[in-house]
This record gives sequence, structure tokens and C-alpha cells, in this order.
Amino acid sequence: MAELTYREAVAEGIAQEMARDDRVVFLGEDVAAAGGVFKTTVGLLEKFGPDRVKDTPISEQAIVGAAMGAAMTGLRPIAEIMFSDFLAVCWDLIANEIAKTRYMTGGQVSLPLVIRTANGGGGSFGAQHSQSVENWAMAVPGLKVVAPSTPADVKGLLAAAIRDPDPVIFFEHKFMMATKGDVPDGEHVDRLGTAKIIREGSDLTIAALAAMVPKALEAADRLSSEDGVQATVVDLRSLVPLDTATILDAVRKTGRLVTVEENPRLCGWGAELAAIAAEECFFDLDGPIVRITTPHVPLPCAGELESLALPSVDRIVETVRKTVD
Amino acid sequence: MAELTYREAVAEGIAQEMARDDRVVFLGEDVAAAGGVFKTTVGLLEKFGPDRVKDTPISEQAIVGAAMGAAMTGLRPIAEIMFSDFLAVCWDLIANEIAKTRYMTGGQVSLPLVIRTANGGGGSFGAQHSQSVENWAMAVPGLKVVAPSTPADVKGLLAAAIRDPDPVIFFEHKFMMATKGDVPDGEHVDRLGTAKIIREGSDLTIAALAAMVPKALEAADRLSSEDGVQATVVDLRSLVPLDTATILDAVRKTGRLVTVEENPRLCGWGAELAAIAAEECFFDLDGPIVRITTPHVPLPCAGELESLALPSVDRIVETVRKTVD
Amino acid sequence: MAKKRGSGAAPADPANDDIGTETRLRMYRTQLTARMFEKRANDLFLQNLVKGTIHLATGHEAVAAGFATAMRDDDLTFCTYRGHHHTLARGAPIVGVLGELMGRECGLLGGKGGSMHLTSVEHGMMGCYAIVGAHMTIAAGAAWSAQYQRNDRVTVCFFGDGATNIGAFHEALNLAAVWKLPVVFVCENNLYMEYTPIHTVTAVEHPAADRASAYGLEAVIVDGNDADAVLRVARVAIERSRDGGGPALIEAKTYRHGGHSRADPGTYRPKAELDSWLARDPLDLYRARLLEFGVAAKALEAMETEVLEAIDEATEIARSAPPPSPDKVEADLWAEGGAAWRN
Amino acid sequence: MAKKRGSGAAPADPANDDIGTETRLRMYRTQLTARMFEKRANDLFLQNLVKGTIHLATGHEAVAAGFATAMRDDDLTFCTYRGHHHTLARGAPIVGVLGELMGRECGLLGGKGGSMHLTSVEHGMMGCYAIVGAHMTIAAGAAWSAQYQRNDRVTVCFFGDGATNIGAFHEALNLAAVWKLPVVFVCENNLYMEYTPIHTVTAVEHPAADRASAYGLEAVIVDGNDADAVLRVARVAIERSRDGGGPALIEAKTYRHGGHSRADPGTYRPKAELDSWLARDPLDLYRARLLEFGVAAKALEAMETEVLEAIDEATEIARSAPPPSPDKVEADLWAEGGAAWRN
Ligand SMILES: Cc1ncc(C[n+]2csc(CCOP(=O)(O)OP(=O)(O)O)c2C)c(N)n1
Ligand SMILES: Cc1ncc(C[n+]2csc(CCOP(=O)(O)OP(=O)(O)O)c2C)c(N)n1
Ligand SMILES: [Mg+2]
Ligand SMILES: [Mg+2]
Repeated sequence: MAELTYREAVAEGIAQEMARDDRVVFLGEDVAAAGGVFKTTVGLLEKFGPDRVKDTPISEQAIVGAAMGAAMTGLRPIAEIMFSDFLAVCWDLIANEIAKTRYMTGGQVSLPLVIRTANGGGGSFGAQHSQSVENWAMAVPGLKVVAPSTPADVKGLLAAAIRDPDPVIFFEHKFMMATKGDVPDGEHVDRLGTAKIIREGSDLTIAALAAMVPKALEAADRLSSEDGVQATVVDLRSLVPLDTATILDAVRKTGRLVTVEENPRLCGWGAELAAIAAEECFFDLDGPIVRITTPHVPLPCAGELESLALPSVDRIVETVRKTVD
Repeated sequence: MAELTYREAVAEGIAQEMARDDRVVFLGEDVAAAGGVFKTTVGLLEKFGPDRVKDTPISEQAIVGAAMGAAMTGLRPIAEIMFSDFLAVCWDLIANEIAKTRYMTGGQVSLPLVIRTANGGGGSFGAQHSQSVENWAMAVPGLKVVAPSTPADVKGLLAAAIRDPDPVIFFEHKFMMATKGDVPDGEHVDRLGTAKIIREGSDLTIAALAAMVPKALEAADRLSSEDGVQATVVDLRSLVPLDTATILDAVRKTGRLVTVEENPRLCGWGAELAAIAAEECFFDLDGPIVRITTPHVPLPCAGELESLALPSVDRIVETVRKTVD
Repeated sequence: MAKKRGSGAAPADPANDDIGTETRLRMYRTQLTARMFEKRANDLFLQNLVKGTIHLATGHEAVAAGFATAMRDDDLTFCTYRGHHHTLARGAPIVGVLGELMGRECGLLGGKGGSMHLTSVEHGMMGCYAIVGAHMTIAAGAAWSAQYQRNDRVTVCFFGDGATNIGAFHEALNLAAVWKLPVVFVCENNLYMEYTPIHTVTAVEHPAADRASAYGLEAVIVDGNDADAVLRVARVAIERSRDGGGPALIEAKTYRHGGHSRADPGTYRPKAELDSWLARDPLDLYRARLLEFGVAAKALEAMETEVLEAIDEATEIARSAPPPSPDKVEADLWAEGGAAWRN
Repeated sequence: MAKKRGSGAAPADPANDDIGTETRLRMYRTQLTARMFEKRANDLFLQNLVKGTIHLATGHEAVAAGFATAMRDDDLTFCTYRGHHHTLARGAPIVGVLGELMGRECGLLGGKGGSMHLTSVEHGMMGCYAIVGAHMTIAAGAAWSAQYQRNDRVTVCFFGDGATNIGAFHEALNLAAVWKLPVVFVCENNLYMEYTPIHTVTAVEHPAADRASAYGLEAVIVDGNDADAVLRVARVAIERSRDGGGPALIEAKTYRHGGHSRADPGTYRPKAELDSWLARDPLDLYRARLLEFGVAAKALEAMETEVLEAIDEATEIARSAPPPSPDKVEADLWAEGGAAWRN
């Protein structure tokens, strides 16, 4: 085990796969010579050379379009879209072309590609550089959607995404880059579509993703010590495929579900989880399903406002207190 | 009362507002000389002239960008995006600029604009010309979202959208264009954010939108005559603002909620409704909340497959039967 | 700006023929097949056996024939929803194309894509795309892949005049030029978008060619109704690209004989304009040229009969083919064959 | 291609002055304010009083001064996240700009937008936009609005060299050209995008000017470090636009003295390149010109002191201003003042 930062784990995951398979190529803005604006791809150009690690113009449509064209002709490209907000700039290529082409062509065309992007808020970057848009991707059939919360998961899930034969949108949380954690030595490949129970408790289930995972965990610990309330915490890790088996099992056991997401209020993945639970394990529920989200507003910039808008440990604790009351 | 088609109601709604307010201008592809590819804007060029009714290049970003720039400087533009699938092409302008600017600028900038677009499937147009993407818009804070199901609502809600001081995404269902209905004579202006109970019943509530409304109604009638099951049917009409008062009131009275939507399975507005109900009137529910959706796939083209994918009257009837069992 | 106009349009000179009769007959067959196919597709549409919408390329046949003929079998084609002609020209079976339009299981895509998304990877037809412009970036990617794999393939990407004003056009051309990708972009300029004349919404006269210099490319305009002229220009551009010369941008002037799609009678077009283009029908022009070059009328008639028979036969097969089976709704979203979003 | 290079760069000739000392002093003050503001913003960032990210325009001041001076008070400015200089140049109060960077209630946007979104409608500053290229289409719309309302306003839209390769650039320029909109597009070409040199990813040498002909526009390149040169070019383009002459596209060559944002030390830039540009610091150049034109050094020093005092004062006010009140989280999404998505 080596201790890595979240950002180092990105580069390690990519490097592991590029070393293994020369069909893996990588393109994006400022990713090669500069090593990425989040310094997630430092060293790749030096290791794999300019044919495989390519700086692009500011042309998001061309970046993901090129990845798609390369994927359908034998390569396994990784495209970086610098901030997840900019997925909107190339949303047509992602939602209308990449997501649909295998299905539309009756399976003729394979698109083994990964689009990596920096997601999420928390650093006063303002409304156009702080969004959590994993729900946008989840809403489009044909995309796999992954969002890790630890360096080990970053590396293992990224490797799995690169090996996956289908398009994966890989959300890295931009304000977790400096967090550290142990990462298995040697080749590390995880499995898409698997959630992780990271804490067990009998009173309720808290489902969280990415930066909300450590907050949910901290809230669960406080609830335990301050209120004697025991929460199971599920790190979803992957939204598509969704590990409904693990999630619903936890909900059935605890009788309650609380979701904690950075998505704005409406149509987030929390709504999807709530809807699934309300349909599939209604009779196991002891009370309302509660969603903790960013309110349905763009993210404000000033630190004081931004931290009110994003779900906080306090808000989780207080909401759960009211819920299990 | 005059009987109009859905498509005629579009032109009437626009004409009513253009005649009243010369700040209302209209732009889009093939909308002026040709009267729109769905013939929804026939006659507007002749009535209001080429300064107010403008054919654009195939430049969706420029179309909605121009609408935004015009709206922030005193006009009240209506932009047409021919098929709602193409919202993806200009999603950045819609989701990142139009939706956020008033909030980000602390209220300095007003954006009274409407983006009209042809939404929905049912005519073998294939996966890139048949999507229902009203959930994309609903997921973005700062957009109002409207989707009428009758000619009267088309006219009245479009007029309301044009007069609204905020950006409205107005989804017209492309396969309802030829449907007919009575439309009030003279000026007709409806209210955004109001759902309509179009059938009352005590056994369950069916929430539907746009083309799913007549299907829900037909299913409700069959359930009544064949099974003696009485459904309340709510035509949502508007997703943002959402008339939760009317919807939850119906759910409370009937104890059951079934949603019928064209959105693909994940993160549709049905999930949002289910989540709201599961949180806010959990103890009034007599059983699981059930969503009827398009499966989570792109829409297939061949008629046989497309009609299996879209929610049908039969599917609604059968699902409800199982639900209230 | 170094613009080449009418490049490749050498006057017909049987004594000094750079193309040869065999190739010309192949090109005539390609054009015939496309033309007769479109007529059949239209008939089937009117009989309600083709649903949804179709976009006929009647009038554009010479572009397809010229390029397909200049391409190597393993070269790649990308085109738009108006792509029947290119799909057939690359060798996809008629029954597969017709079956797809009719939504049958025997369709190229099993009925799941429809007329706007024809694809036949085995014939190098990498897809018809229905969102204007997007596919140009995808074509650039395919060319990047060929460059990386050093497999010598050239990608040819067709698009309409209307596509020249959308952002993806700009991004694709710049990327292709910067990376010197082996891709030939071909604008089929038929003067119209859906119903709106391209000149009313474009800042320059030649929507593609006048943009070439913005990417450091040469402006090339060719008579898109003359398959020989197209072939000559195509050969030069494709071989230059294959040899590492980077991308090309070619504007082929042509005209669609009918409306934009089956919903459109095309009445917005001035009669004189329509007539002048009908008088330059690529099929008529080419037939006359073949006769001029000494091909016997009989041989042409025989070919015409043959092609029609092939289309008749395909029609019968497609007509009696079953629709896709219901389980296809939830098939082939993922590489494992299914469509599950959960475990 | 009709390219004008160095337009407006008449040699300084005090005897035959087309600009005048008063205007020059105004332009110097504008540049000084921008320069000293950026220095202060940087200091406050290092003290952690400015959070998030900021993009300094140190080195770009002459572009802002030249254009703002050529504009009428009711003309409109659109620019990028690198927009402090333009915002100040249009007359927005220093305390409002600084307050916004510091996330205070007294910020131009009440702290809700941050440094990348500075907007002051009352000063014609219609916004800084943080998604590359998008605002160019919005600026076209503002110009369309002015054309429709016949109010004679001109819109000036600034963008970076990197923006010239994104789709929205292409769409905005074509629409503006076709509709002959009163908008002047100004590329601040500082040779770099974030960390990547623009020439490595662009198919032409002059990323904006070499694209002008693609929209039927004249290519204009100006020394963006010489406020007089910028002013001359700006006046011509703005007045042409105001008189119905349609859009203009101007490439101003300049350089940022620091990194892309506060996260970037800018070490990827060759020392010789940096030095040569620092030697052409627009402030130094302009100060020297003023002296040459007979302005007393004392007067300049007085102005320098004045500007610094104004910035000091604004700093104190902003520093002691409160953060936005918590209820602002759910305010001003809608015109009625709130943010409710339900009834
Ligand atoms: C992004 C986008 N906008 C609009 C459309 C609708 N549309 C389909 S074809 C077409 C006209 C295209 O014209 P052109 O590029 O000249 O091709 P042609 O149809 O003439 O072959 C339009 C506007 C679309 N499919 N995609
Ligand atoms: C669509 C989009 N892609 C990427 C970015 C990230 N980004 C912000 S600034 C920048 C560089 C822009 O360079 P340029 O246009 O030259 O402007 P400069 O920063 O030099 O003023 C990039 C890539 C963005 N904001 N928007
Ligand atoms: Mg055309
Ligand atoms: Mg730059």
C-alpha cells in the first residue's frame, strides 16, 4: 500500500492502463505539457510521448468527437473535459452521439472511451466552475457514470472505466484532489457498478457520492456519539450501473433512506434513489425518504453563501435528527 | 371558442403577444419564410415583418446566445430550437449562461426569453429526433419549464411564458401538432406553475405531461369501466414552477401515485415527483409509488420497437392494475 | 486566397482519357443505384411502408460516385442523414439499406436506427448522423486513429452547406488541420438548408471554400454533378491525405431534385433555378458522356435493367422481412448485449 | 486577404496629435487603475482575502483603455473571466469590483458571482463570462437588440486567443456578419491559453485575424500594448459599426505578465519571451509617451498617488464590509426576487 493523493491516483490509473495497452490514448486541454490544470496528469507526456498524450485547442466538441471517432476505429481514448460544467459545451456529442451510437447501430459500433472531468463545488469558483452534473449523465441512456471518493477508488475505478467496452463519464471531485489515502500496490482494477458500505448501522441508511461521502461519514459518527443513532453509510461510487442490490438491501435493513448529494434539488440522483426505494421497498420503510441536496439555485461564489448551499455535516446531522425523531 | 390545432395554437400564441408588445421578437431556423418545419409559425413573417421574425443559420449556440443578449438589453425574444434533441448543441448557453446569469449578477440582469422546441417521440424519427428532455431543463436551476397537452394550453401558456420575466423552456410535443381542441377567443393568457386535475377519482393519482396526458386519461377511463378503479389524472403542464400543492393534495386524497412520462427511466421528472411524495406525504401513501417511463435506452426507430418503448395506454392500465391490486 | 474553381473539370476528351471506361461504368452503376434506390424509397414512403422521415439525395449521386470510387476499400466514410447514396456507394447491400428504411429486422441496423443513421462498419460506412455538424468532429477522430495506428486509411466526411455555420464545423476543421489528420471534408452544397437558401444566412459566397483559409487549407470547388470532376478532385485530396499531407476541404456544388425531406415539396425554389439544375442532372450528363466515350447504348440499358432488378429484388425481400423482435428494445445498449442500468 | 497590420500605430508626433493630452491622461489613469488594482487583488489573494481564483489582466491594460475611451457611455461591453481591467475601464467603482473578489455584500454582484462574472449594467459592463466563447453569441444578441431598437449603441466583445478555436466563436461571427450587427469583436491575443501556447493548437498564425475573411470581414491586427494604437483602431471600428457598417474583428497582440490564474506561476514561458514583453510594458510605454508629449512628471506622479489612494480606500471599505447575508442563497433566481421552484 502506498499513500497517494486523489490527484496522484488519477495519473497512476491512467499510466497503469497506458502502459498495459497501447490503444489507450489521452487528449484534452493543457493535459500534456502542463500536466493538467488540476495536476492530475503530470508525467504522462514524459512517459508515453506526444502521440499518445495530446494537448488540444479549446474545442470541447472536437475533443469528445475525436475521442468517439477514435474509439469506433480501434482505440481506447480518454478525453479530459477540464471542468464538468463544460460538458454542456459538448453535450450534443455526449448525449446524442456517444450515448446512442451503439444502440442505434444495432451493436455495430463499440465506444470504449472515458471522459474524465472535474466536478463539484466548495472552493468559491462560482456558478460556472462548481457544478455537480453527474445527474445530467445519469439521465442519458448509454452512459456509464462513475464518481469516486477515495484515491484507491479513483485508481481502481478509472482503470476499470478504461477497460470497459462502453463509454464512461468519470467525475473527479475537484475539491478532493489533495485528499490522501492508501492505494494498493501493483495493478489495481476495481469493478464498475459496485457500491460500498463504508459504515454499518441499524437506524438508517445514508447514501452519498464523492465529496459527500466523508461528510456523510462524519455526520454518522456524530450521530452515533451525540445521539446514539446508528447509520449505515453507502458510498455509491457508480451511478450507472447502479448497485441497487447493495443500496436496497441497506434500506430494507434500516427502514430509512437519506440521500446526500451536491446536485441541485430537482431531478438529481437522490430523486432517482428515492423513487426506486419508494417503488421497490415501500413496505420496508419506516418513514419518509429524505433528500439532502444543494437548493435549486446556481452555486453562489462567496464562501459564506457557498457553504450554506452545499450540504454540510451540520445539515446532515440536523436533518437526520428530524428524520428519525 | 374556436377549434384550433396544437400547431395553430403556437402561431396564435406568438402572434397575440407580438401584436401586443413590439419588444417580442422571434428567431430560429426556417421559422420565417417557411413558417417552421412543423408549420407552427406560419404567417408570422407576413404579419410582423423580417425585423421581428428572423431566419437564422444552423447555429443553435448563436440562436440562444442572441436571444439572451437581446433579452438582457430590453427585448423579449422567442427562440426556436427545431427539435428538443438539439438543445444539447446549445446546452452551455442554456444551462450555464441563461439559467445562471440573473442569480450570479445578484439580480442585475433580467432574461425575459422563451426557447420553444419540439419534444417527444412516436413517429419513427429515430433516437436523435425523438427525445423527451424536459427533465434536462428541470434539473437546471434558473429555468422555467412548460409542456402543454392541449391547443388551449399551448396558446395560454405560451403567452404566459412570453410575458414572464424569466427564461422559459417551452416544450411542444411534435406528435401532438395535428391534435385539435377549443381555444378561448380573444386574448388568452394562462398561468405558469399550475397543474390541472383533468379527471377525479378516489383510488389513485396519475400524473402525466404532454403526450402522456391523453394516454393517461384513456387508461383512466378503461380502468374505470373495466376494473371499477377510479383515477385522478393530473396534467402537470409546468415542471418549474411545479404545482406541488395540487399534486400532493391529489396524492393525499387518493393514497397512491403513478407517474407516466416519456423521459427515459433515470432522473426523469417522475423520479422527482416520487421523491417529493415519498418525503412529504409518506404517511398518506397506501402503497408504492410507481413510475411508468420509457426504458433507459435511446428511442428505437422501427415503429414496433418505438411503441413498445414509449408508455402506452395498455402499459398504464396493466401497471395500475398491478399497483392497486 | 488560393481558390481552385472547377478543379478536375477537364473537358471530355475520349482520345486522352485519364479515367477509363471500366471505372466510368462503375461510377455510372453507382449513380444509377443511388438514383433508382431513392425513387423506390420515395414510392415506399408514399405507400406508407417507409415511416418517419427520409432525406433523398436525388441529384447528389455524382458526389457519392466520385468519392467512393477514389476511396480504398478500407477508407472510412462519415455522412449526414442524407446518406443513402453514400451508403450504397460504399457497397452496403440494397436490402440492408431498404430494410432499415422500412424498419425491418434485415435492416443494416436491425431497424433500430432508421434512415438517418445508416451504418455499415464492414463497408467502411461509419455512420450517417442526424445532428448537423457533430459528425465532422467524429470523422476527425477516426482520422486521428488512423494516423496513430499508421494504417494508411483516409476518412472522407460529407456534410451540407448548412453545416458550415455550426460550431462543430469550425472545431473539426481546426483540429484536423493542426494535427494534419488524414481526412477529407466534402461539402455537398445544394444551395439550401431545409427550406432556407444558404446564401441568406452565410457571411461568404462559398460557405465551405471561403472558410478554407481560416484553417490554412486550400479552397477547392468542384462541379458536384460531374462524377469525373469529383473523382479527379477526390483522388488528389485523398492521396495527399494518405501521404501525410493533412486534411482537405472540398466544396461540391450540386442540387437536390426534391424537397429537403419527405415532408417538404420544395416549393420555395424558383422554377428557373430548379429547371436549370434538372437540365444538369448528373445521371443524364454521365450517360451522355459514356455514349460519347463510345460505350454502347445497349450496354447502358442492360445495366439500367440490372440495377432496377436488384432493387426490385431487395424490395421484395425487405417487404416480406419481419420487424425487429420486441426484445431488441432492451438490447445492444452495452457491449455485453443488454441494456441494464442496475445490477 | 486584406490584412491591416499595426493599424493605428502612427509614430508619436507631438506636433501633430490626433488624440490630445486630456484623452491621453484619461487613458493613463485607466491603465494605472487597472494595473494597481491587479496588484492589490494579487496581494489580497496571497493574504487569503480573495478566495477561489482570479485571472489578472496585468499587461492587457492598453486594450481596455483604448476601447473604453473610444466607446460611448451607453455602449456595451462583454468580456471574459479576465475582465477586471475592462470592468474598471467602463467606470465600475473599485470598491464594487474588489468587494466582489472578496465575496462581500458590497461587491458588484453582492458576492454571488465572483471575479469571473463581474457585471455592472449601469456602466454598460454587461458581464464577464467564464465559459470560453459563449459570450460572443450573447454579445451578438445585444448588438441585434441595439439594431432592432435603433438606439445606436455599439457592443464591444473581448475574448482570448484560445476562444478562436471554439464553436461559439464561429457561430457568433457568422451571425453578426450576416445580420450586419453593430458589434466589435476584440481578441486579446496574449499568445497563451491557460498553459498552452496558442500557436501549437491553431491552424493559422493569427488566430483571430486569419479567420476574418471566413466572415467577409477585414483582418485587423493592432499593437495591444499601445493604448493610442488601440484607441485609433477602436474608434474606426466602433464608428463604422455605429453607422451600420456591421461587425469588426480586431486582434490585439498583448501579453499577460503573470500566469493564467492565481494557481499558475507561468513558468512554461521562455524567459526571453517574457523579458521582451516586460520591456514593452504598456504602462511604461504610455508614461514615456506622455512625458514625450510634454506632460510633467509631477502630474503623473500625482495621478499615480491618487489612484493608489483610491485603491487603498476601496480596499479598506471592502475589507470591513460584511459578507452577503445568508438569505441571499435563495434570492434573485427569479425576477420576483426569490428562488422557489414550487408553489
Ligand atoms: C444541430 C442541428 N440543427 C438543426 C437540425 C435540423 N436540420 C436537419 S437537416 C437541416 C438542414 C441542413 O442543411 P445542409 O447542411 O445544407 O444539408 P442538406 O440537408 O442540404 O443536405 C436542418 C436545419 C439538425 N439536424 N441539427
Ligand atoms: C469552454 C471552456 N473550455 C475550457 C475552459 C477553461 N479555460 C479557462 S480560461 C482558458 C484559456 C483561455 O485562453 P484565452 O482564450 O487565450 O484567454 P486568456 O486566458 O489568455 O485571456 C481555458 C482553457 C473554459 N473556461 N471554457
Ligand atoms: Mg444543403
Ligand atoms: Mg490567451
